[in-house]
Amino acid sequence: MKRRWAMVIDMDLCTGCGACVAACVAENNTPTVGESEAGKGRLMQWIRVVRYFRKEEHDETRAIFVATPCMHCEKAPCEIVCPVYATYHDEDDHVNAMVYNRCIGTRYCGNNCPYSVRVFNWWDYKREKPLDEQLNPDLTVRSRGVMEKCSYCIQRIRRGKETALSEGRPIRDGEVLPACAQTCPPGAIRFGDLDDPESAVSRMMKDPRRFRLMEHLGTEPSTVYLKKMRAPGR
Amino acid sequence: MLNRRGFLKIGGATAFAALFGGCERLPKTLVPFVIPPENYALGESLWYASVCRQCPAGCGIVVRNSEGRAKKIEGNPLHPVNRGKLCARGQAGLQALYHPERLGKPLKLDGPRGSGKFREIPWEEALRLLMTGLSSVRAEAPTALLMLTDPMRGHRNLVSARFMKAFGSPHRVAWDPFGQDAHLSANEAVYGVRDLPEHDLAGTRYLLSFSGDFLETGVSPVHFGHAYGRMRAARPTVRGKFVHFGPRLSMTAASADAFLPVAPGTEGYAALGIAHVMVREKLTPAAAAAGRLWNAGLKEFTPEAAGKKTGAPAADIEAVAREFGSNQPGLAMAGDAAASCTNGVFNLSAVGLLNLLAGNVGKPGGISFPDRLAAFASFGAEAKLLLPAAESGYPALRDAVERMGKGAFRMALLSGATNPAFTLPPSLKFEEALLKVPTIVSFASFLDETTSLSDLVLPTPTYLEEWGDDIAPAGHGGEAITLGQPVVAPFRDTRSMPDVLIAAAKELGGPAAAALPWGSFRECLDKAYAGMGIDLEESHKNGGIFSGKADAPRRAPKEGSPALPKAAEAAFAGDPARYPLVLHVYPSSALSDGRGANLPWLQELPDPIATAVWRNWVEVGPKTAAALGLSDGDGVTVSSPFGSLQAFVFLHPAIAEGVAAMPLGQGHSRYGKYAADRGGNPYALLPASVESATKAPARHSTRVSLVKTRMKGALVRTVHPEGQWLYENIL
Amino acid sequence: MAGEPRVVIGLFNGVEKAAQAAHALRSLPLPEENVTTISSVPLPDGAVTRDRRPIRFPWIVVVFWLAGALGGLALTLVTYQVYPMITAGKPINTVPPAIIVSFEGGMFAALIATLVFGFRSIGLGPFRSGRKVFDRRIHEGRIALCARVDTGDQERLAIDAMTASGGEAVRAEEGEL
Amino acid sequence: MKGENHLSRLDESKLYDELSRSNLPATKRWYAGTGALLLVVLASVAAFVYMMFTGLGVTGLNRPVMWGVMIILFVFWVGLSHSGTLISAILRITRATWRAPVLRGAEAMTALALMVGGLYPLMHLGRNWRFYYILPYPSARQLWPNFRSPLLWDAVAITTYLTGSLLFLYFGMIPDLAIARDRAAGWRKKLYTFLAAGFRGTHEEWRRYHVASTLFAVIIIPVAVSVHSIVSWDFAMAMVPMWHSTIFAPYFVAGAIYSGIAGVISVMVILRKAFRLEKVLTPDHFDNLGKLLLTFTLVWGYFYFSDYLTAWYSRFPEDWEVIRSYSGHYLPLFSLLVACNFLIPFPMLCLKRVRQSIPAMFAVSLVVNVGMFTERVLIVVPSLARRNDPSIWGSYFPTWVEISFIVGSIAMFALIYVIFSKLFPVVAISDVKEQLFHTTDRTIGGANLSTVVSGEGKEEGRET
Repeated sequence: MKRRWAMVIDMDLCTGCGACVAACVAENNTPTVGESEAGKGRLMQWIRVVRYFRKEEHDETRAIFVATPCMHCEKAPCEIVCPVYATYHDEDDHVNAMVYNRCIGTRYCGNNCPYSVRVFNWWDYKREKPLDEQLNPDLTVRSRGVMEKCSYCIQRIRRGKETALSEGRPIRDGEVLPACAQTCPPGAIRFGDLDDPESAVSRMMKDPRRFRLMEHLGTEPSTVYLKKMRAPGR
Repeated sequence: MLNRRGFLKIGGATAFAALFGGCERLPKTLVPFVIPPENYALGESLWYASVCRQCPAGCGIVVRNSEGRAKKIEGNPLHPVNRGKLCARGQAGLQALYHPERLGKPLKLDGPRGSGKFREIPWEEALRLLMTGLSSVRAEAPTALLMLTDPMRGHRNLVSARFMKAFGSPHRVAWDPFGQDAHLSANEAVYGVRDLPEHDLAGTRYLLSFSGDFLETGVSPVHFGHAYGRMRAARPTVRGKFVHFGPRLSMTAASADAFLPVAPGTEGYAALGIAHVMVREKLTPAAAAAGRLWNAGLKEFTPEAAGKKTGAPAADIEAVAREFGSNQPGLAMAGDAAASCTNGVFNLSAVGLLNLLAGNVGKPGGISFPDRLAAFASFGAEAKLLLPAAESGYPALRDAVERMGKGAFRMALLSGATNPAFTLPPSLKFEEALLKVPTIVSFASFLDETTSLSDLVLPTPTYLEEWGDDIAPAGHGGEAITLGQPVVAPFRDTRSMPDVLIAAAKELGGPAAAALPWGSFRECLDKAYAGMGIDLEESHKNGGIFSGKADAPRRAPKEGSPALPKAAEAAFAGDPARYPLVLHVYPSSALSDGRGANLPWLQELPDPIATAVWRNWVEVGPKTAAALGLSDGDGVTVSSPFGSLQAFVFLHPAIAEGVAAMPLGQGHSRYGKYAADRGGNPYALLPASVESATKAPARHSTRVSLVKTRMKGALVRTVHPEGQWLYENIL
Repeated sequence: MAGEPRVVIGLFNGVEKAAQAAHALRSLPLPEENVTTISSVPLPDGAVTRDRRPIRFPWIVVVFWLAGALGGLALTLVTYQVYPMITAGKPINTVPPAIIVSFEGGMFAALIATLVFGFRSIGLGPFRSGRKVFDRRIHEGRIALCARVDTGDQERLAIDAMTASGGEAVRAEEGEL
Repeated sequence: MKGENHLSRLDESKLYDELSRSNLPATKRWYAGTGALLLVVLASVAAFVYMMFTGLGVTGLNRPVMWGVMIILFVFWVGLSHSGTLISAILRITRATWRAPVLRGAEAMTALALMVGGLYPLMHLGRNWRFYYILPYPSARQLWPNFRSPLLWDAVAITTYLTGSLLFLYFGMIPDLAIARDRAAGWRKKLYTFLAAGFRGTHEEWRRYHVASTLFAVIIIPVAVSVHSIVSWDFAMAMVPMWHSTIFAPYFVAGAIYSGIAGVISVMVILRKAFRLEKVLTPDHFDNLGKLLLTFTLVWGYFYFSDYLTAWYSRFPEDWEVIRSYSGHYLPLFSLLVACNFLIPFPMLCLKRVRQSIPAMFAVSLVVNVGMFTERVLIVVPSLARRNDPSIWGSYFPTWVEISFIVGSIAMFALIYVIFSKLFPVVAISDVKEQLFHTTDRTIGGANLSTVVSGEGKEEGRET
């Protein structure tokens, strides 16, 4: 049963609170790296909420929050360059899957991703006891030398598939949500199956405000954004 | 010629080749390990509903427990406050549960008083020490017992209150650095109700916020975050407009359609400027009341006067006022920065006046005051204890500090995350006063600045391991009681504070034993809710008792007679010559008042605006920085008349000129490895001055000076300072 | 003298003397392919002797180059049919990378073939058969002229011709050219 | 004696002794030098093992800039190895009269630089103990390499090129090995006998040997060009700004030859000094090499300018940001590049006085190689540091581990070159002899010149 998972991020609702970042770190066993490593640009969070400044009329500076998870592109630049097929396009979920134990760490996919959403395990990040009690059993803890990225919480998608399968029904819209979409207070992050025409995601795809990051590069990302609006008048 | 050995060798080789080549089934497809094959079943896990105590908002949570370990916290979909959503601090609760520095055994002081050196002792010895202290104080002078905690509610508060009353000591102080005293007294002056209102953000069409960072901290960030989402997108044809007045472009202001920078403490004048235009343009439904107000002095607060006072352009104030007047139902809210000035009540009353003039009190999309007491009639006189106490408790705390100074107390019971030794201004000399109390007992899960001053520390479970109930301060419009339950078996050998108090009361005997007649705190809860005629098991499964229907918005008594609040100027300590900039301190979105500083996930969460991690910073506007010769990332010494610290400059392009802003939360000295040396503590810069009417702490009441100094290291920011302006590159 | 082939070898000091000796040997008559020179410097063809045998191993190298190219093509295109990978319908066996890999494969095979068949045609290493005649003094700048003789009198005639043309250390040895 | 070739004037054995002075038994000084180099190499190997066990965090690499010194070293050393083959192959095919003494040194540099360069793609892997996942062998792990990835083209190309250059080096050495075999004793004799594979120098052998070595030269040139275009395609295939351009293949090949010639000049100067080859490696050779270097300064400058011009002119936002960083954050590196690659070498190489003086040529060649190293740094680092998403811009500075790799790579190259020159003659003796054999004196009017015979003998030679 084929599905095409897609994520819609409504930048008009996104307040930049970072709840998605914390939820993703909790769900996907992401290590925390400390100040010196963060200073070297080695944060390990899979989704980053980027705050851009922009000068607008009345020379007022506005902040724009761009939550950037993995785009799960249809024509993913990272898939073709990996020499060992550690990252490839999954057939029945149409997500860009990452096979950790095949990765040998050439980091070419990290370089080739225009969105720079791939992070690399520079060290064997040890979690001080008993913080490791919290590790999620549904997915691996990556060793050093392996690339990792947002996987649309593939373990939650699998769990959703299994429950739907055992109850003999298709997956309901909104039943399978990655950790960020589930916890986003204003509901800016929506997730769903593009093949299902009634799903919220398909509807939002038709919204005129729809745009994709770096669409000119032709990667056809599955993570789509809705433009931030500006009320008329002052 | 082939000899026997050669034959055997060749025979063996061919056999092996056959084995290897022939019979291995050709792999049909390569299945990656990320998506394990179908027959690989995922482990089953249980979900327990409980209440989040990472901040006083009281959201409902469900926690995934797999093999007896808590794995993930998510919002409880049934809970009216957060409707299945949760903020970053809520998610980080797991790190508090499994924190390496959690206290496992009771600690007894093992060095000079206040040194923070302890040694572990068994529970029996600890309780014996507690009991000898309590019984001796009870015998000689019961009033010499002080209980200093953070604001408690629900039956936890009831047990503590009964214990203290039965013990015979009136001194029970609840300290909350972000108390809502100014809100309460302003609401009383404007609406006639001394309570926190319900803001129907989702239903409003025009939202005016005066320094109210309700999306990041404030009363209930997740509730307002969710409501903000519904205000923008829930209604097909309506998209609520949001205008923010405030000293700096905060995370909340960034989501506004228009941000108008105003000098700190002048929000009231902006509000009156708007009121002036609304009355002049006859955009207020109650014309008569508006006329009376006009003559009572509103006519002087022209937009131009307000513009000069606040720094916001007069034309903008006029335009916003006209839009606010014509887009009803509108809603005006004020936040912590407006409330914690010396003229806090004036600012909030002026903002409240806008709601009255717009006639949105008791209407959907406006403001209303639910009768919270009605739901707890069955608890009789003590129902008040269950409700969230919004006061900051600052006057009572100052009084208690004076008494401690004079040695009036013989024993102090400390508890809670608000950590007064860290969050109080230094001029109060809280530490010296506390150390004059002969025996200090702390109930805590971590050693922080206040707990390390004590003589005996009794480890308490985190909120994920104890029973409890909670009433959220805002967001449920009616009676919604959240029930907390342990989601994992207690992780350390700990006892919750109510259990200890109940055991102590039983041992003290007499009226104390009578006041707390239960075997344990859980029994107290079960008895309290047994009478409510509900299936407690089912409620625990749902995470609370939710009536499901928020009662209709209620009108306020003083609606008819809007009175002009007495204008007052915000006073700032320090002469402007030596201290040119006004200090604006705000709770950081990840660490709030400082309680989250020992959680690595929160320390590494980039701040929404400054995108800095693991350190605090001082924000200055471009013109001010140029005037002081500072550039982005320089090290400066921030000094106020009361203290000084070092921090890195973050060049904030959208901040009122002449303002230096700093996030609170960093600067801990004794709060564990993750919170140590993360920058200076801004609380140490603050004066002990108070809000004129309510005597609440006035944080925005000092001036600072910035002097460039050489500092080691740099501020780690996740967004490149040059690249942050090139948003177009990713389109 | 049946059995071991015999070779007459003589050392000459200059190319001219060697050329005269070779001419003398040819007029004995000794067939051209029986006469050759051993020198530390490659002499132009026809200066002393002429090598008539055609050199064919470059064509074998071309054949191997083709085989290598096809091998590379197979490595990239054919293996995916035998060893299927799931890539959600994305094309795995794209042509340009296959061309690159087959070019490299072809070149690899050509290089190896050049060495192997170069050795074979020169008769070096594993392809060396029988005892080859040799004289260490060619490294002092002398040129050794060798002639394979079948009968005893041919041998005598060759020795006389060589000594006549100024050869030194002229002698007959057993071995091959 | 008119018409007498130059070879006959010399005593060939004395010529052999003079040219194979490097094969003399190792002196104490030689052991000391090699020991020192070995120590430096071991230090960098230790740094590598430390990096392997603790993780790549010890290097300066970070999120936007995921490739750093190791990839730069890879491109640098593979670039350095290019000139060897290309110079010796082209000179061999075009029969340049001055080629003989330079050939062996250049070919040796190719094979050895490639060995050093070939290490780095394996060292920069995050999990280098799993490098064999790249090899296409059927395994229970159900792995198969993805041949669309340029890294695999790298692997294939470098194996081909390494075998090719080793065979080319070995095949070129066979006549010398034959001479060495007949003069050496002890273990060297056994070694050379085995390696010379029975080469004697009969007329047939020489003709077939000549055909085979020409064939090698013909094959190795496209392989060399393909290897460095594939190395450039590692970058050109990526969607990184300023990488994704069509000119990268020829530009890298030109850069490789440029850096290679400079390398050859430096090595030749050192060999001339170390083994006192003044008579063989005359200033004229350096003059010719200098002219070659001059041409490739211009070729490289041309390619660099056209790459820069197209990106600058089109103002494509992503590329423009990288160019802006050249004049901003990376200005010192950029000015070093322009100075070392063009402003210094071009004017100096135009002067015959410079080209003739050995120390000046040595200085110019070192400057060029420093410039080319900076050029590789400026290709890899700014494009990654100023990526498409401006928020993630970063910067990169190598740590001590990576500095030890740089020093280690130079020491490793020097070490294996020293060992090579101890085992085998570093001057192609038979080529020099052939060269001398073909040159005779000739007087044209009053001028006394030396001429070189060219071409094959005609059919109708006069019958003496």
